Amino acid sequence: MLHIINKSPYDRCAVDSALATGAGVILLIEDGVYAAVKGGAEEKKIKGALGRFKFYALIADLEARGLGDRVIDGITPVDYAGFVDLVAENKTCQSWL
Amino acid sequence: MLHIINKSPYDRCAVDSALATGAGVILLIEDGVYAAVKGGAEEKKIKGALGRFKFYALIADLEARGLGDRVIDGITPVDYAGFVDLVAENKTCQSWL
Amino acid sequence: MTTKKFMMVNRKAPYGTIYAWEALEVVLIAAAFEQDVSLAFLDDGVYQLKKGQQTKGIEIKGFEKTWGALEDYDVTQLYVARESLEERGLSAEDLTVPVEVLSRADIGKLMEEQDVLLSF
Amino acid sequence: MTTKKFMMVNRKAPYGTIYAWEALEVVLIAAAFEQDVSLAFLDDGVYQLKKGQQTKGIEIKGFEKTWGALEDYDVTQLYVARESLEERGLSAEDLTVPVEVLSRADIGKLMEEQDVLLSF
Amino acid sequence: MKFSILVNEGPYTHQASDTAYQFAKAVLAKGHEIFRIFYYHDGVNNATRLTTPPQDDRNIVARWSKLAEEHKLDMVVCVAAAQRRGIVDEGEMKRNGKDATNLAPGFRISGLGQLIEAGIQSDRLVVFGD
Amino acid sequence: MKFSILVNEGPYTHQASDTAYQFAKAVLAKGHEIFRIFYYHDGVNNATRLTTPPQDDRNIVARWSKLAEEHKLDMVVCVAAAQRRGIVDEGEMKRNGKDATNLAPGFRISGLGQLIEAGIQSDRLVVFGD
Repeated sequence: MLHIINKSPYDRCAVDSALATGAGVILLIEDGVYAAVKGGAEEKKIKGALGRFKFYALIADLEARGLGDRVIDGITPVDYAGFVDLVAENKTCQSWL
Repeated sequence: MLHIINKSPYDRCAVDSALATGAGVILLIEDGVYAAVKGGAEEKKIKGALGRFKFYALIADLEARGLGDRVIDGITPVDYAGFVDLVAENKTCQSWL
Repeated sequence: MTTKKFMMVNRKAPYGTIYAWEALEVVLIAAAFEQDVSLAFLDDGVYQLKKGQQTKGIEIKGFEKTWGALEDYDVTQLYVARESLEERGLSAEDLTVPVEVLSRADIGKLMEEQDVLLSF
Repeated sequence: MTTKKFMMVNRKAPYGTIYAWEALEVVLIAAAFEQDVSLAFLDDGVYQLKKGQQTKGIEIKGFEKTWGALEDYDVTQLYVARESLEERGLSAEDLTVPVEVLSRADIGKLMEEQDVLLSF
Repeated sequence: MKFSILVNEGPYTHQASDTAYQFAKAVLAKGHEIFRIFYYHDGVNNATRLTTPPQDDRNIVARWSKLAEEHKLDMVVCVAAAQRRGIVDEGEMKRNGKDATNLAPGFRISGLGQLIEAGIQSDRLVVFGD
Repeated sequence: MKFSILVNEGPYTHQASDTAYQFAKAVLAKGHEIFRIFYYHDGVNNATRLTTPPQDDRNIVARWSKLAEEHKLDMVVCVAAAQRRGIVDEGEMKRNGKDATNLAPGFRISGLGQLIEAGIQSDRLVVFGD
């Protein structure tokens, strides 16, 4: 299933909650893209989950926040069309609001 | 100064941010009252800060959440009138939204 | 009518925001549409079920009793995350209705089986 | 007119919510009222100052340039929490304007000296 | 594929409404169908025609209305959520004794059952909120 | 002592508006003065007279209006925030070419300067939000 996360991992527990479900596909959008960024305290956790989860991050949101060039290796940037494809490819989606 | 916190310590970093300022008076309101409750993982942190901060929690919010009888020793329950007094007694107040 | 598996994923504390209450309104309607409705309580959402809510002081309409009425609507699948309860110093006895306490991983598996996930 | 010490405490990331932008509107008005205005950036608020914001893709008006204009309004006291920067893998060079990087405790002391704290 | 979209936050304050709009456009551009867009919680505030955003910013309400017109979208505002927040059409105005309406073109007010129906009828239901 | 209050969230969705109201009542009950209540961000949505909350729940807008009338409070809605969110009085209706108003009794629409003035003139300014 697809997990959509729109919350910063530095302020909210949404990323932790999604990871705790076990495995799947994660799309980071809005303030959730801060979880996709290199160099921060959350990087280790995300890298550790790359085996269990396939990670994507919305390009428009990364660029808006000045972070388009700092994405962790192994996380795939996608545009809104890619967002639609991810929803179509996965039977269900959970938005971790 | 008075720190007003209305966020659950289990979801948000507001309590940590207020504690990091050093010392003062903390009033827990709304979902912030979950920080005033015994038995949870956040209790130790709050107890450890009782020396540097004087803690209050809004009674109406504790009761609404079914927690009026579980307040950590050393945290003083106050009503809305007590809230007004705390604001009046402290020169400034910061709401950790 | 087609029956689908709807799960409402409740992750927010009650009263601080309206999401918990408006989610409950969705549950009641989904039940009226005779859907296969289940509820998952994760993170601060577990506080929604805490016994003894007295909202007179905040002058907001309380909804603790509505949980008890869910059975009349044949909504009986209530799942609560064990880790979320424990982190908050709560146990199933603190909750106002009988629930099934599951690990977050098991709730994750249940989520996989749903047709529709509504999150609040 | 009376001059008071106003500090705007910015703790939220830009664009995900409007608070950062509407806070900036308050800063500009406070400066127009010739108040002693300072800004503190804590937690996700430090992201507001990140260089290189390109908001065309989300179709929301960007405001990175407005930070640079603050100097024209004599708003020069910008304090950023060191711990918040470091936790996010950022340094002062990543920010779009010169700031003073202080510990959270030192920002706490500055907060004590204010007349009015506006938090966003 | 048939999509429905749930919008849980109002315009401008949270990005949820912006992302939902970009997502809806991308769904249509991909040749998928949108069965319904449902506005709940503060999401009902997307449906007021009384906004006047700054001229250099996007007009969130107007672009929803335009998208609905261009693609014949069914955009439904939850009546209970709308009553709490003051979103009113002609029928609601009369029923509740109000003296004005503010519903924008392209939106209609109806019950929560429309959300459940969207869940039943659509292949995918995507939630945008805070 | 002279208090001012800043309300940053709309009615019902967040408790901020409820707490601000209870706080305001307690300030007045203590014999303090309220210089101004300022509504910013989604807080401007407290000022719509078009809400019809359920009969067994509190009427947030009506009780603000009543409090203002009883205590001659100055309740100010930020004009820029109101324009983004569709809160309109007669003047705004004409200025922006709208066809309806929705401002509730006891509120007035004005600029952000009124918030700064409240900060200057009051002994305490307390912020309620999310």
